Amino acid sequence: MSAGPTSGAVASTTGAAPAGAVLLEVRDMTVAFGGVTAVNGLSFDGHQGEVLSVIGPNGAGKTSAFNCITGFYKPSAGRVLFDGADITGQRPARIAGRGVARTFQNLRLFGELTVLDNVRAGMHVRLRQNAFDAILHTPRYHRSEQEATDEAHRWLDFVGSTGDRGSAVRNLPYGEQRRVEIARALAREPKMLLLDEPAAGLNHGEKDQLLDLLRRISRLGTAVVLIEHDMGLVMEVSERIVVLNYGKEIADGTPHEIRTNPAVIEAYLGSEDAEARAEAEQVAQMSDEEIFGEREAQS
Amino acid sequence: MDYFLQLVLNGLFVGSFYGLVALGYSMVYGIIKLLNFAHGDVYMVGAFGGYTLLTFGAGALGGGSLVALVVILVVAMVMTGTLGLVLERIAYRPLRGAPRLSVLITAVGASFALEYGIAVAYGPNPRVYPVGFGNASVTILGARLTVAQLLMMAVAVGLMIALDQLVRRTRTGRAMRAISQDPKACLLMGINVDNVISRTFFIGSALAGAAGVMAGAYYGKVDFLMGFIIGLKAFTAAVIGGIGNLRGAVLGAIVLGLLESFGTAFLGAQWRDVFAFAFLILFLTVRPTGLLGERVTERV
Amino acid sequence: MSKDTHQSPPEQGDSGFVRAVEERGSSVVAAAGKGLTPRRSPGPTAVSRAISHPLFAWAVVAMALAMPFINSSAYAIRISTDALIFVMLAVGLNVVVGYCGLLDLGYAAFFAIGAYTSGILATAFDWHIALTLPFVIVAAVIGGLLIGGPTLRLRSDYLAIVTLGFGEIIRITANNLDFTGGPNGIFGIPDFGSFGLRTDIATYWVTAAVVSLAVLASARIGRGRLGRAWRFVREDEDAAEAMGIHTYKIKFAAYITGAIFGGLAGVLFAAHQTAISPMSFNFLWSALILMAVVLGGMGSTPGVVVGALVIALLPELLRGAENWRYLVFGVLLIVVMIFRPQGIWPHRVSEKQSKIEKRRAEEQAKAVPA
Amino acid sequence: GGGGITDGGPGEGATSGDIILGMLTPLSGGSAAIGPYMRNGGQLAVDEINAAGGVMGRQLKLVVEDEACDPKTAAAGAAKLVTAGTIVSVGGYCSSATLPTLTIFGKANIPMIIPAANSNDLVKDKLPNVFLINGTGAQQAAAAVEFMKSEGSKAVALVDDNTSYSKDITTRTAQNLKDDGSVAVASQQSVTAGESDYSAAVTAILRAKPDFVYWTGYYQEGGLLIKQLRGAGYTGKIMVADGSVDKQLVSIAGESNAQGVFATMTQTPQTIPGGDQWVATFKDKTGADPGPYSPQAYDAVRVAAEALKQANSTKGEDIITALKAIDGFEIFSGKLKFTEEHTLTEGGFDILVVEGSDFVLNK
Amino acid sequence: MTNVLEVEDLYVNYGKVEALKGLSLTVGEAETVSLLGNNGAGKSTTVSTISGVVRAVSGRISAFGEDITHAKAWDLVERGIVQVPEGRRIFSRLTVHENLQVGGYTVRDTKAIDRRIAEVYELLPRLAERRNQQGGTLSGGEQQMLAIGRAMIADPKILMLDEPSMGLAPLMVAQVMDVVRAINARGTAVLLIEQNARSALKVAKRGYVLDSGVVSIQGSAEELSQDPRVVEAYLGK
Ligand SMILES: Nc1ncnc2c1ncn2[C@@H]1O[C@H](COP(=O)(O)OP(=O)(O)OP(=O)(O)O)[C@@H](O)[C@H]1O
Ligand SMILES: Nc1ncnc2c1ncn2[C@@H]1O[C@H](COP(=O)(O)OP(=O)(O)OP(=O)(O)O)[C@@H](O)[C@H]1O
Ligand SMILES: [Mg+2]
Ligand SMILES: [Mg+2]
Repeated sequence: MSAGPTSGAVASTTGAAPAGAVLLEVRDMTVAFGGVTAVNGLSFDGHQGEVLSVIGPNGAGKTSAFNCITGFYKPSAGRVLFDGADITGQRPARIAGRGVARTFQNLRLFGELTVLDNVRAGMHVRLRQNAFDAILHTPRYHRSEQEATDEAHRWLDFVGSTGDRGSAVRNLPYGEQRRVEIARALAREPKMLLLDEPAAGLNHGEKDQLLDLLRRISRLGTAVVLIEHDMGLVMEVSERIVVLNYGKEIADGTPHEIRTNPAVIEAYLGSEDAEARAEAEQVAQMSDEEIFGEREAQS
Repeated sequence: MDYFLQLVLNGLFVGSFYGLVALGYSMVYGIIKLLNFAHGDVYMVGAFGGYTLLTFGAGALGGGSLVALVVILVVAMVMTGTLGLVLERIAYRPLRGAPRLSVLITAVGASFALEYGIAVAYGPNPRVYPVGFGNASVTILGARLTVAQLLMMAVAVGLMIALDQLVRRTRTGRAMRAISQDPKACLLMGINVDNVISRTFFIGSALAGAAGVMAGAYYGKVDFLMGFIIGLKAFTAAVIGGIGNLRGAVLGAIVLGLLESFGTAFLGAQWRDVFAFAFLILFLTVRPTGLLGERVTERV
Repeated sequence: MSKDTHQSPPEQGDSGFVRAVEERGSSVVAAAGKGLTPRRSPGPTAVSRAISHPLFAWAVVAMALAMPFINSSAYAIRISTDALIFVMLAVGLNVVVGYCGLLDLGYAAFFAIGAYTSGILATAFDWHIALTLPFVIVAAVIGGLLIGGPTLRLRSDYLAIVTLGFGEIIRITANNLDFTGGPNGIFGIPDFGSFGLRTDIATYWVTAAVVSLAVLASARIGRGRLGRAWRFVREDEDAAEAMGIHTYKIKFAAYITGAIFGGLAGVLFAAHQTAISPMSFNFLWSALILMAVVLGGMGSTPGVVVGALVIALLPELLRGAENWRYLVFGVLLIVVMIFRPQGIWPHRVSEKQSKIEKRRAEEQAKAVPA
Repeated sequence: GGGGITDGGPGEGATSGDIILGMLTPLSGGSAAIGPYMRNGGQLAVDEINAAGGVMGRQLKLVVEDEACDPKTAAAGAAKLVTAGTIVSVGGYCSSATLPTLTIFGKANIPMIIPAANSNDLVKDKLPNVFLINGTGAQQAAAAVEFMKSEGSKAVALVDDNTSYSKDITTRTAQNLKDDGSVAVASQQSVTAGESDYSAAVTAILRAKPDFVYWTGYYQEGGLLIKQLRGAGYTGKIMVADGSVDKQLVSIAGESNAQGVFATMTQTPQTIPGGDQWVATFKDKTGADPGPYSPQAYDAVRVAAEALKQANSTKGEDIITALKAIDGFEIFSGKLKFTEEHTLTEGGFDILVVEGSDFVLNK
Repeated sequence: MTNVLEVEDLYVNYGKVEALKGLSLTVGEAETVSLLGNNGAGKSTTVSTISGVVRAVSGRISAFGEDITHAKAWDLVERGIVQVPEGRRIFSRLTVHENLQVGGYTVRDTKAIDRRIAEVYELLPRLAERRNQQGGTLSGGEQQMLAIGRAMIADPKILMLDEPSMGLAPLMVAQVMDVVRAINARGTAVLLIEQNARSALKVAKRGYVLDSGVVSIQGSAEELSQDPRVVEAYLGK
């Protein structure tokens, strides 16, 4: 049952696999905190093997939506279905057990534990081993421990983590930690992976690597839902984009549709003052180049 | 006499007395999350300080008059406050950044050191305060309460209000709360973290000292282990009230006092603490952050 | 760095312990106003390598068993037995506090449950004390369920007070009830038998054997799947949940495991003391056990063993000092902690690079054909 | 003591050199105050006996170990005394701390003459080596009930501090009163030692409207209880048990409050005629006042010496036989003769009363 | 023009890790300087060392002509050197408003504090909406805004921002950069750490590129945005 990515999976430039059947259904989900309504009657679908991006202004409700889907918040209204089953309001562990894995907007690694242990966390539910095996050091114990270690290494290789895997994860540079967190989530072998701003704090080069990683993940057949503010990345990697504002969906479509959608420019990419528009165009334009692969330095 | 009312009054008095100690405990606890097991012993040292001053210094202040008592109260507060500073400096500060529980060890260590330091200095026999409050008492609807008790309740409530204002309104108070959440960020706000923490210890310990002197004068007997139980009660009260919340601390203390009073009445004194703790456990299971501890939806 | 990106306030999601850990993580950054360049983490010296070698553990066990041949005086045997029982308590609590990060201030309760259950069964129905073991385990587990059930959801500080309360309730109840012998407790409890030896030495060997096994067991659970889960929960409950780990069940497992260890230690205690009374299970005991764990180094089995030996033997060695005894004890505690803030023998976060490389190699080898 | 890991028993005792008497007594912890009192009492006796030529031509030596009123510490202390080669144990203060030491001394067949601890549980198992020379709870309870009746009290409130010593007396008193029937038990309370505020208990007591309150704990709490009882307006009679018989009780309660407080107490030099002579020597030899259990400790040593003399041997069995045989040996509580279960035939309890700043015999 | 901040030959270690290996930089009066570099290059370490939170092994830091290498962190704020830390470090149990008030801890004049808070609400209206919400419950972006606003209350002479655009929506990035300009326009010198080199170099007058603990490239914003290495690494091929 050797899990983990088939080693040697490398980036290819051809587009990701075509979207499959519906995997995640969010139906008019609402989350309110006292006065604030973070998510307001939100509905959208996520398909098998699809890369779906959720974008929107700060405070639009993206993370809250994630927290509802993964069970960290209880939606005050609406339903969430995953793989046909209603998972509304179930505790995070159960939802994760069904094959939903996530990363957090603010890294939530087990700082004091080794990189390997962090990744092993993802495999916890799959390991066939109990306390008595551990106490008596049964063959079963040794086997599962070994599998765990091997698999952890494979996932770390997969995300291209190079740091020392035997020491506390908190001593790694930020970018490395981001990778480890993704490896941990992948080790869960999820049907769907939710990533909350994985590119935050990465520089250009690292974003390219992330892009490649995302493609390889979706090639594994894992559906990816991505929250990101980096338009370059979003436009390039996603097959579909959902745009939120004030907890409501204001647009849903292909990158190209979204990029040219006035409502989105208005609310997100920006259009108030010249400065912002320039900025927005920068972004839009930059994404174009990257998508159509034009190679041309610009200042 | 009105039995029920008497029980309430007993509870209120004992509670507000616990409150005096719990206040200081809660302050320190609130700011550095330290289970300060030495707090009760600072209270004990305060009581002995007062005793020493009264026996040897009282002459200068015109005998064991109540005036003398007040003067001595202040002196004792300064003494214990300073003791708090010293404790923080040698036993707690060096462990900033160490696992939180490490400080628990030094706290217990300090507690032992203080208790048996006094035991060595004064001998294990209890000492008797040369002055005390009289038995003068008022009768409220058939239940009696001595003037001294009224006095101490007033002091407890007064102090609670004062400190609460300090923590909520003032700049220092905000700093205290900020430190309890992220000392490092506080440095970047220009807050002299050490200094604020020291001040907190001073106030907290001074309060304990005051309570100690009052206990000595009111109950008449002081001994080197008198701080242990009251320390636990203060901790309990602080937690019921909601950690780091001063109003909560006093409220919690009063609840505890009432619980004990009624527990004794209904189940007999030997079941008192069982009653109190059992209630506490049930209470916390339905109100997991204490009486006034704010609940915040987690943010992930 | 993660040290900086830990947003959700410790007071909310995470146990206070996580805060501790978080603070430690960045203890390199000055909290005291004056920055400090971080002291380098102690690299593996010859000594530390020697003592971290598995054989070392067995050497210690062997020494423990050989003790009576070194000094067989009644006194030496007696305090060594006491110390070993204390070690058992410490490793038990280490599961709860060290591995799982649950602050338990009432651990003596389980100690008491174990001691009383076996004490009563052995005296009232004069059973052989060994026969009481299964009942002790059941009793301990029930105790754990009763108190853990409703309260393990609480945050560490509230959990602390609840466990403290539980400890007091057990003690006072034992003190007030008749079938527990009231304040005098249970006396005339039989020992394990003398096997033709001096009884105290026989008791010592039984204790030593049981405790060694207990230490081994706790160390191994800590390294296995369950042990890892405990650490995950300790470090970050949300993240653990997100990985499909039912944190509540995991905490429960830790608490119950601790309870069982405590209960068994209670049996040893009862057999050794022959008389047990409530005052042997007061809050101070719970505090001392906790101190053994922290002093030794939370989550580190060898550390906790050392810590327990120190806490158990130091006051005994200072016995002559009368009231100075605890004065000195207290001061020593402070001094030790100041010089070893992480504990005498802290848990080292690292997997042997050599091992890793080896596995990597094998891994690569396997990978190629695939 | 005890070489070798197989049985064959330590405690045979050396046949030359000092004869070691071991004393367990609280020197640290909450009851630490008592330790010095007992040690001084024992030492005084040892010195006197040695001055008079010792026993069997050998000198006595008193070895004191801390008991801290904690079972574990006590047990360790006992083991240490065994290892030190103790011949007779003359200590034991807290009953629950003394219980675990019984088997330890027993296995080393060392006779125990227990001066202070007096719970009947100590002799319940009829261990051959255990002797109590302090009046038992039963005897004290009997004396107390006797007096309550003679005072013509109708409703009695019993208050203990939840320790074995104290609870033992209250439960037995309550039992005797029930059996007797002429006096009602109005209320029975247990307070927690070490606290300061007993208002809850006081309120409960007053509610029961007793005309007689019997406190069976120690003086620290006793003083406070009396003070708070009087403070709350209780005017009836108050009596305390021997654990509270100490000047300090009066000063804690306050002289005015303590006047007329009775006490059940085994006869001690402070009370028996001519005793002041002993007190004087005690003062000038030890440089300290005798306190609770000084006389009993003094007696324990003398009884031990007597038994050794009669046995003319340091073997445990011989000493035990000698102890059983003792008849009419003068100790403060009267002529010594052990009952079947090795307790005093005559508890020798008197009633004392507070006059001025101290207890005196109640006429 | 005079330099308000001078860093000379700075060395910093974390245990074994050598984070800074002889870094030098200067910030002129009322100048905006940006600091670029890969993850782990040492940018955060640099600002943390300047603001006295991390201690240098060797080297010299001076501000306004005085040596501040060994000054206490809190004291530096008094002197007007303020840092917006990486990862925001909001006081999660304090309300937005209280967070801002704490930001003005060193300001004795409460009037001034209220005035500046008002300004911040002006500049970042979302904070005004959330003024009574607990900091910890803000969205990532909102927290970032709060962190910046909080620093402004102290009215810094030198403001150091560690990746202020992290987690901000494009529109917000533009706004924040405007805020930075505004602050700078008031005569505050700014040291700006950015991953988003494009916008950073728009705001900044000069820039440094850090590479594993040392300055590898430096120059005016124009020069840098032309420099092929910079373009390659930070602006996108
Ligand atoms: N626990 C909470 N209590 C109160 N308000 C909350 C809570 N959690 C989120 N909010 C509010 O709900 C809104 C949505 O927050 P959320 O984190 O989902 O935004 P977001 O889309 O992730 O923004 P960003 O891109 O900045 O991360 C925010 O305005 C936030 O203030
Ligand atoms: N607390 C720490 N313990 C150990 N090493 C650390 C610590 N903090 C930083 N480092 C190391 O110091 C080096 C510089 O870190 P720094 O955070 O300054 O880089 P940075 O340029 O800010 O990177 P980023 O863009 O990710 O913020 C990195 O190699 C990092 O691993
Ligand atoms: Mg978000
Ligand atoms: Mg950085």
